[in-house]
Amino acid sequence: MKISLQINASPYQHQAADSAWHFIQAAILSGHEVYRVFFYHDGIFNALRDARPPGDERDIVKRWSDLNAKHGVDLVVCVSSAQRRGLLEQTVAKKLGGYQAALADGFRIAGLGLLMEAIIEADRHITFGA
Amino acid sequence: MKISLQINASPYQHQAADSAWHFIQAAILSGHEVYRVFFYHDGIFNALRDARPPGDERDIVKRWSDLNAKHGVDLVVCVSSAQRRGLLEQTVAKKLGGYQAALADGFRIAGLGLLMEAIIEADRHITFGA
Amino acid sequence: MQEFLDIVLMAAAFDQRVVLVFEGDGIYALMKDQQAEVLDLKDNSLIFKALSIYDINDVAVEKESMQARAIKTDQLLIPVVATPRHELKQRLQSADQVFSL
Amino acid sequence: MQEFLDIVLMAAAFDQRVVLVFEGDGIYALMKDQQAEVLDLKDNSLIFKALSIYDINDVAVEKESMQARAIKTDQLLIPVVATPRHELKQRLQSADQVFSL
Amino acid sequence: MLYIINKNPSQNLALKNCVDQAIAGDVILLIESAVYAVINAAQSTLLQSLDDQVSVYALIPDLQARGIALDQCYRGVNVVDYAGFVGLVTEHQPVRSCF
Amino acid sequence: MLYIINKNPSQNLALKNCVDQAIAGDVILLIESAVYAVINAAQSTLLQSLDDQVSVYALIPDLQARGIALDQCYRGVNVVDYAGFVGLVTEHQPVRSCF
Repeated sequence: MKISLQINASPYQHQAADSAWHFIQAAILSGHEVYRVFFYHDGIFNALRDARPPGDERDIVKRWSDLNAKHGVDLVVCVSSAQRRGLLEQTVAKKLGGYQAALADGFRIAGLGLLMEAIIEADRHITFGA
Repeated sequence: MKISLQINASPYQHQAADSAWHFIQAAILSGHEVYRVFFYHDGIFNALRDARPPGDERDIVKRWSDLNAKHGVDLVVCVSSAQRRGLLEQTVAKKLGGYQAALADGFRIAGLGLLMEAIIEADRHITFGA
Repeated sequence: MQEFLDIVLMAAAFDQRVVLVFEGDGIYALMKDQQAEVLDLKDNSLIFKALSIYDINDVAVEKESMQARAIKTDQLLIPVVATPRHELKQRLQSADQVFSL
Repeated sequence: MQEFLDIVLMAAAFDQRVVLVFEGDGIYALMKDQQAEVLDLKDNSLIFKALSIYDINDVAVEKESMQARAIKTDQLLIPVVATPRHELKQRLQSADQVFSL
Repeated sequence: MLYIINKNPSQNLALKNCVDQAIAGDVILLIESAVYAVINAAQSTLLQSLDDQVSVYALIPDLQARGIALDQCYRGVNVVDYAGFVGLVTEHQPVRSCF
Repeated sequence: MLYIINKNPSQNLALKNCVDQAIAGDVILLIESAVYAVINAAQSTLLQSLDDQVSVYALIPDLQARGIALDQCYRGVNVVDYAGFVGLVTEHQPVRSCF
């Protein structure tokens, strides 16, 4: 089955990013396809390349990057949520070498259309939030 | 009276930053001193220099900057909350010209000690959260 | 709310059949005379009024929630159908996708 | 929780008199046998066990909340005093500063 | 003690927990979505159960932003603007934000 | 319909609202802090009021992380691990996250 997910909450302050990640691990193990993870609202803060949690804690951003590297899961950050919150104003992003330098490895930036596509294409769309 | 504030929630998704800002306006008008605003937890996302809300909406980050410019209110972003969430990893901050380039005008970065100082020095400490 | 409505409008733009259901205190989102400007907040009532432009005409409020709050449909921003809980439940049940706010 | 405890420890480091009060479901934070590692979450029980190192020895749980949940003090991570609601309320009332989580 | 509550009482129990605890002389200030508590038809039973010696305030701009007219408010509720909010904070100690 | 609830029922009414709505054939899955609902002494009255035809599941790792032993759970509750969570999602349509 094709499953897509939506993450609406920031990492660490809420368990949403953890729950979604564990869910995805189990879904992949069960042979399902994770079609896309769409980061919306404060969920976009899951994509900040420079997050540095204390050494004895899980690195949530890196988990997402690894998920893309190992399983090719499509990680999409909503551009309007991101601009509103200051994740990637173009002028600064350019200094850093474009959007991809503000986002951690494996994430890409796109509009709400990709959320709709995920909802329509996938058999299930599951939201994790605050 | 000396009043300090603490903001624990991200802007836009919660009303905390709005409520605190209106509270501060009234406090200053009533002749009180706003000793410090301490941004903690997801509250640190109030300080992102590059937030670009849609043109027909309030610019929450700019409001804070203006508050510092006009009234000298001390705006302190918690360094451990910020590092955990990816606001200012040093190597990237350096590329941009140090911490101050990641933070909007008027904000400074510091440790929890400044929260304690605010709590001890101020007559009242008011928390706004999610 | 603003970003939730963005999803609603986008779904309509993708020719999805959209049904908006207001239940519990969600009904308050439709109250007339919301003065968002006193707090300089975003005024969502304009979006609600524009829903029909986006071909979203199916807006339901839960009858029981209206009654519990003593709200009449003429106190709301837009024309809505007050629908009993069990009927709403059936409509939700038949949806492919349910988003909650 | 982690960042809330950081405030608690910092207050103690600033020689403030710290009283930790657990009421309602807050009591569950002190339950023994929390296996944070199954979800790879931060294990806060170590911090609770280390409170006395930071000279935080005043930890109270609300008696009524314990009774409502049928929890006994020996099911908790650390020694606590089960205190009736009205006494806790008096202690909070006399505090300079109250932080809630 | 001044309690500040910001969550809608039909979705969150912060107000209920606070009503259970409040004693004579305490003040409860409702802001943001908590102001829905004052609507007569809805949650007034919660506020009715309060001791007479506990006062309840609602923040006017939050009422206005939500389209709640003052004559829809439960009669036991006082209203304040932000200057009044500041006044309550300066008059009471300690202040507890139940967020 | 599969309802997914993640909030503690003593602080938030999401579970209560869902219990009020659920009909025969529906499934309620409790994750994160919502698993506190299964503790016998606490909120079992809420779950008791459910139709027999509505099943309730709690996520095992969330129980374990909170120190809730399986023998503390209300008897009407089933438990699943993340693989079971995925199973519930694939078996039901639509899925409603009540966050």
